[in-house]
Amino acid sequence: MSANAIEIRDLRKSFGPVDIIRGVNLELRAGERHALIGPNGAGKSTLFHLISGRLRPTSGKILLHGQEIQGKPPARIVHAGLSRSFQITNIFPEMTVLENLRCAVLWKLGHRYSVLRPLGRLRDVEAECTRLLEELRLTHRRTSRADSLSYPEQRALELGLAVASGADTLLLDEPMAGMSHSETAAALELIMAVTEGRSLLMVEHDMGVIFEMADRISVLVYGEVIATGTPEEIRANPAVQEAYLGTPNAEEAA
Amino acid sequence: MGLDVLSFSILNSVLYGMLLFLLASGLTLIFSMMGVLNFAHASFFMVGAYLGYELSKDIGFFPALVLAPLIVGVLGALVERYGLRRVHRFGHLGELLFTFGLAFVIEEAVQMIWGRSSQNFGVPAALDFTAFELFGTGYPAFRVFMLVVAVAVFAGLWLLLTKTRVGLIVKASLTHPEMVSMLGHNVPMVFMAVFGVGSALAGIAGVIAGPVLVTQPSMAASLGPILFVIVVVGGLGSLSGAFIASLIIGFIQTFAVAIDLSVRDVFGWLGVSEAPTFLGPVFTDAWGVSVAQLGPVIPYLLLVVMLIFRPAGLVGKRG
Amino acid sequence: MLGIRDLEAWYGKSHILHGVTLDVRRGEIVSLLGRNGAGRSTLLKAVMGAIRTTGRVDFAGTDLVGRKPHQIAHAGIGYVPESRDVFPELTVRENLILGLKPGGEGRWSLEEIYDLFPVLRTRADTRAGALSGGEQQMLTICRTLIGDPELIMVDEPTEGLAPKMVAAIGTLLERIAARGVSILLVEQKLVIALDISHRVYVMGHGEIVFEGTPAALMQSAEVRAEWLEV
Amino acid sequence: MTMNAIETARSRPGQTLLPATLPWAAVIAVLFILPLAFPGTAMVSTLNYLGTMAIFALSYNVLLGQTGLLSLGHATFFGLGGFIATHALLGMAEAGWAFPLPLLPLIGGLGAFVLGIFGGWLASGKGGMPFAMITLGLSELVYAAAAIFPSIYGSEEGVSMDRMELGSSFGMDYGSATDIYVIVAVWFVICAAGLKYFTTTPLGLLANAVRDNAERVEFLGFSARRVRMWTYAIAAGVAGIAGSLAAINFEIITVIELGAATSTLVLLMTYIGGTRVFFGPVLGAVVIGLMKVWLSDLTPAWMLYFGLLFIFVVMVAPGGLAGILVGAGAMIRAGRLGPQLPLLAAIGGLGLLSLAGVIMLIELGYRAGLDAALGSQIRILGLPMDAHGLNSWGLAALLALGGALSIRPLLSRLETLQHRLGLKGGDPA
Amino acid sequence: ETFKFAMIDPFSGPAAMVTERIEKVLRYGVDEVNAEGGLNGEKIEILTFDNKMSPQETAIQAQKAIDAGATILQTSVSSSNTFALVDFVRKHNRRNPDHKVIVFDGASHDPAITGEKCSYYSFSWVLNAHAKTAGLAAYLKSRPDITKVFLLNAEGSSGQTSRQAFLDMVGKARPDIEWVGDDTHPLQKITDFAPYIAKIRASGAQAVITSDWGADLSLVLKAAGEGGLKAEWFTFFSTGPGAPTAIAQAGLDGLVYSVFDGDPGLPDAGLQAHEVAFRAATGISASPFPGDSSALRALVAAAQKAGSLEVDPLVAALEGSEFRTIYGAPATLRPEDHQLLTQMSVSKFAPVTGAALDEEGTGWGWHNVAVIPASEVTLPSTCKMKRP
Ligand SMILES: Nc1ncnc2c1ncn2[C@@H]1O[C@H](COP(=O)(O)OP(=O)(O)OP(=O)(O)O)[C@@H](O)[C@H]1O
Ligand SMILES: Nc1ncnc2c1ncn2[C@@H]1O[C@H](COP(=O)(O)OP(=O)(O)OP(=O)(O)O)[C@@H](O)[C@H]1O
Ligand SMILES: [Mg+2]
Ligand SMILES: [Mg+2]
Repeated sequence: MSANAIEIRDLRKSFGPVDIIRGVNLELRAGERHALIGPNGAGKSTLFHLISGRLRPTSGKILLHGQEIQGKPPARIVHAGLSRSFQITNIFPEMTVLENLRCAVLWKLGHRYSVLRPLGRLRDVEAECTRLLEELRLTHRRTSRADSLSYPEQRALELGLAVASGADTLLLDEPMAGMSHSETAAALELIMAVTEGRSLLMVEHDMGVIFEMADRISVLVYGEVIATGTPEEIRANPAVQEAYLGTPNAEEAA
Repeated sequence: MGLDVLSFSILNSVLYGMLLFLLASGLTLIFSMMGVLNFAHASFFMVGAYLGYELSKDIGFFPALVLAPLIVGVLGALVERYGLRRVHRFGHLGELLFTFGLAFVIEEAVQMIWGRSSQNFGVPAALDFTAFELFGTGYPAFRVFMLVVAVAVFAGLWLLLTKTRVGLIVKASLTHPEMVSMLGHNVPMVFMAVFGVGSALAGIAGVIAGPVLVTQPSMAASLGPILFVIVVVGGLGSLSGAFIASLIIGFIQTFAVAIDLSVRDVFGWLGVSEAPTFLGPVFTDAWGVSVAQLGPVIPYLLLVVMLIFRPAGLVGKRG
Repeated sequence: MLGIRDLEAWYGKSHILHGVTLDVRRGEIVSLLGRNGAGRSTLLKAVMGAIRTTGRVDFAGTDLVGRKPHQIAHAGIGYVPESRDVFPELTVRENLILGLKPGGEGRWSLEEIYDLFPVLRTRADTRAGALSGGEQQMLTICRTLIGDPELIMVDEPTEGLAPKMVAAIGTLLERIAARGVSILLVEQKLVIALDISHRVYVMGHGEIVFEGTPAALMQSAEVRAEWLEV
Repeated sequence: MTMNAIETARSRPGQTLLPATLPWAAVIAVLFILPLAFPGTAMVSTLNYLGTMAIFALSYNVLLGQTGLLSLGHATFFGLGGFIATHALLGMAEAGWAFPLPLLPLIGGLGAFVLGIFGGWLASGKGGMPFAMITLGLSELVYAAAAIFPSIYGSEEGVSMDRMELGSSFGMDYGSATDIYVIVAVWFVICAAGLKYFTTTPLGLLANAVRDNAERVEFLGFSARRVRMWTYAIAAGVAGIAGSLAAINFEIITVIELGAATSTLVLLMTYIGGTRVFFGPVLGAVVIGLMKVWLSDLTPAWMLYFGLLFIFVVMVAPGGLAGILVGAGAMIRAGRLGPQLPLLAAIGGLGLLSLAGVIMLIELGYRAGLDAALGSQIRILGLPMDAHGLNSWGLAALLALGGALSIRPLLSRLETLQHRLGLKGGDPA
Repeated sequence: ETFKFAMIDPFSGPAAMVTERIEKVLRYGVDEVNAEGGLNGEKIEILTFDNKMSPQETAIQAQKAIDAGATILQTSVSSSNTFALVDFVRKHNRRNPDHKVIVFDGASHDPAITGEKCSYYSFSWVLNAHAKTAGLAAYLKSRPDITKVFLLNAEGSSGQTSRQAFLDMVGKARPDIEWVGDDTHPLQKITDFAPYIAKIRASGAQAVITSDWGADLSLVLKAAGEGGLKAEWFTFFSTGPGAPTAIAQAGLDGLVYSVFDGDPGLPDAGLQAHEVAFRAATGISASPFPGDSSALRALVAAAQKAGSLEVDPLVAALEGSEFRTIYGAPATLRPEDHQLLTQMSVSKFAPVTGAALDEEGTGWGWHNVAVIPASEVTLPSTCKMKRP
């Protein structure tokens, strides 16, 4: 097993004539929390789509624990140990919170498409779901329909679906989007807790959050990674300031 | 196949294709814009034919060709206003099922009013002549008229869709009706108008087809499914796709008849002259199947193959 | 320009706004601040006629309460919602065209819009649903602008934007106001709002709890502590 | 918070709140009582018909309700199951094998299941409209194949059999409709229990997940296509059982049973019954089935009533009949029905008057138009009327319109009341 | 107490058009019988059951009819329903020997009903496709001018049985005929027959023989007129509803022949009187549906002869009964297979003048060109009947 959870080599993606991802090289080390920042439209979400199999790359390689996964369907990539959350909430709205989570844990517990036993009898599923509900602080909402949850609760569930699949590598796309300050703080705490011991790649615009959680940061601009480094290095990088932060103290404005 | 059969078949293909297009145009309009798979479309077509028949007795064919579609259009608009609009919020399934029920009701209502027998709806005298001669046989002017109307409808719709914003408004309203109205568009009005125009197109097709086909209560049911094939194969919501698909289906159905070929012939060329007996009568059954018999099936085969390999359809750009 | 008097509004059976009174004058940028759930977005929707409302909304001499959203839009009010309500199946250009009023282009031409956000020009024929989050935000603003409203109500326009872009939006709003368009801004990012606003309102639990200049708000620490999260 | 309230405000008839075993006990009790309560061979064979249709509708709801798939060709498997069972019976009878008749649906069901895997594999690449259209196309193809292979499908007249040819078993010779009733009832309980069980399994849950958000399922490690394919096959298998039972009951199976009309019928039954309550489709099958078999005796306009009922349900009760029942049940339990009763009774009464008016209009219309030859005098709902009389038409129109118009203010009062009682969400705008 | 006669036919859907007419003919006949005292003094009561054109539904409705006390179950529209009913009653009578019932086949003409599927309790009251083809073959012997013939038939057993019969029997009677075409088309699915007409014209056919009926027949004739095809049409069902309108509209003056048990063009005073009275009462022609009247006439005679209305004596009396059809022709019911035997008529459709009978208000009517005696259309029985 390689020391890198994800390794991206010269990845490219174009939509028709437009090149969106233009030779990205990126390493996510095993066990690190890595933030991906960049201006709007830089291609952060697109990069996530490429890694997670929602889109096929035009060229280049993506290695997950040394195994090539580029161009594979999403389900295969999940099996290989990577899972993700979405920028726009993407849960099962008409099902209860518990059912949402049950779906998410089925694969890793080996039950898959089974019809052999009813879910109620699958002890391992129940135990795992109970643990997750606890962790996500959603126990009191376990029988509520997902679309009746408040926005932060839905985001927590979104995160829960990504975490529940048991993957050791997680991609989170703006998990705090649309939250207030206090909600953001709570969400950050939650993310820190549930990603303990896993490799994490996360997109976020909130600099406060990023500098608090990230071990390393990569900056994506116009489809290229222009810098990777510790938060301090990135903050000090003039190219990053120019392309992303604007004025050096703009982050305080955020 | 002789040159005469070939040229007649081509003519017939085009004309039949155009008839199908006349019918499919309204369906495409409604389907592409409102996302409503209107199972009652063929019923509006039938109402058009009956009204055309009834009105042309009193006011003549050409006034009826204008008036009948108008009435059908108003009927369609009313259906949208008092029926579909309420169902809209339950999603597309609700709308589809609503039109399902509507088709039942219209078919019964037509029988209640006009009875179950076919109506004596003939070609109007003004168009009852031979347009031109081909290999010694005349070609009826009414069919040529049909072609002209179909092309005019195509052009008109095309203008409507490309030169106005109606299409955009409706498409956007499918997912974000409130946002569209907050941009200043009267969404309910537009929906009603679109459904009305779509129905009116079915009405035109009815008045035109009434004299050619037989005006009877089963005329809706016999044309309904093939229209869906056209709309899907053409590419959901694409007018030019529907136009091409109509022609293709016209050609398939005409040439399937013109080509005299059966399974037996094909195997005959391969030197197999008798049906193999080891699978019992199944082979003997298949032995006699001719291309003409397969004609009506080919569109469905096309439909399935298309959906499996190219779900966006012939001209559909957005999968 | 816009005068809201004693506005009450409901979502179904829940009563959200309890008598809001607020004014926006011509060419003025007015910010509406408050915590999450205070009811700011609800106020904008109430003005647009999207929910059940009582009270008065005077705009250019007429009362808008009870009118349909499209009539309100025609009266000259533009609205940029907080969720990115682009029309995902239409292209960027088609989205913009839908913003046009029947009279055609007004203060803002298509070209000018593209100049404001050049990325929209390069993506003109892309499905709006495929745009990045930030680009969708820009598109939503532009779609409203091109309809040439007299008053534009913007709900959290900087949400999900990169820091550099946030500053750009502030500048844009000032440019819009400079053309005589009034702006009612709902914003979470206090610095931007205070920076560009002429006046601010603070809302709490469906009522206006503070009204004044940005400077006055900066001075009133209690208001900020009680009604804003900073 | 999204602005497109229209998309999200879908019907939400809640899960049934009854204790889980109660409906089952009720079902089994009813199955016992029915044949005793309704003697007469025609009634029993109607019950047999309703039972098979109920199984068929339950199987359809695996697709429509549980997986969110609109199939326009489900009858294909109903019919194919019937043909497989029929040919199996004919073959075994000829070979002189002893095979207990009640187990015959096993063969039809298994055959349909295998065909369902194949069909599902073809059809389930996508959900939504493409799925609906593929199923339409596939079923038309199978239907058309019938004309090409008369030795399998037996032309228009179908294939008939004599169910007694397999001999007696379980102490029955299967000559009488009552024997068949026993078979149908047992299979009904088996299928219902099996499908109910299915909803509790991992695959059943995944089916729900695919209905809600097929894309997300892929990112949890599952293939939405496989989920669709297996549910499709299961639905096909149960439909095959229902088709076999129909073949046994009628001793004849024809291509009509696998045509579009039958597919439509099961769709109507399922939807009218209600897709979100497990036994909803059964209710739909019984109501529609009875209408189909018995209403045609009472009025020539039964198809029209059929269409109107359907439109009515789609417009006012998208949760179906079961949705209404469940809603009413919840209200009663919450003690909220009491205050509404007077209004509801008034609305119901006026509704009945209006309905009577509509029925009169329709019947008069048929007499004046289509059935004019039967004379203009007609008894409608016990009243003597005249299809050419102004009075009759006036009365009918008065009832229909008057009823409908006077209901409207009551409906809005009901709505206000429900608001007050806190029963209604959603804003009236 | 009445004698219950159940009519099990499609009363809804497209085929209801035919049922509707058959019902009128039947009710008219029953009223006549009842006016003259009914069956041995007992009135006949008609019960109607809608089988929705489905064989399965036919079985349900048959059961309902039996529960309602019907003695005779009649079905007319479509041979598939008739087969289903014959089968159902065969099993029913075996399983319920105390409650036997009789099946009347009022109009379907598949030879199998009195051939391989024949049953002691079933009776066919019209000439079947083989007999009609024999009539056609006999007529064509008098038309040596026709040598190039095109066959056009629908898929399915009814069309294909006829097609085979044309090839065999007409081929044998007229070995000089050249089959210039032999097309099978889908049943009730074609909306535009123009391609077929083009093909027929290209084949140089002088005549087309078709067993098509209903909408198919109307559409194909309309297309022929529109395409200016001058070939002659030999049909079984052009007296049926809709076809006369289509022929007149298509302007196929004298080109369409009806080869059938009879038609209003026959020069028989009784027939003319019956038609006039019937049309005055119901607005339609009685001639396309002779089965009901024949069945009733035979029934009245059989009831008298048997002196009972019980099933077994009635069946015994119906066997071999002799009566006159509405066309005024003598007819018998052959005991071996319960098949009606009578003469046939060939007529062509053309404008009529004066007081003559026109069809469907077109101003056109039937002109008889030949009467084929029963002897020429009587084929040997192939039935192996199980008698109780
Ligand atoms: N299907 C597509 N066709 C054309 N262009 C596309 C498509 N999908 C994405 N793009 C373009 O690719 C660019 C990158 O988009 P992406 O969503 O990855 O940005 P992002 O970095 O996530 O931005 P944000 O921070 O605003 O979410 C955008 O300019 C977008 O318009
Ligand atoms: N569709 C709805 N139905 C019912 N209640 C709603 C709905 N939308 C919002 N609310 C409630 O109305 C209140 C005010 O919401 P509003 O969206 O106006 O707040 P806001 O001040 O804009 O806050 P935010 O920062 O979250 O956008 C909140 O309590 C919210 O829960
Ligand atoms: Mg993004
Ligand atoms: Mg808000």
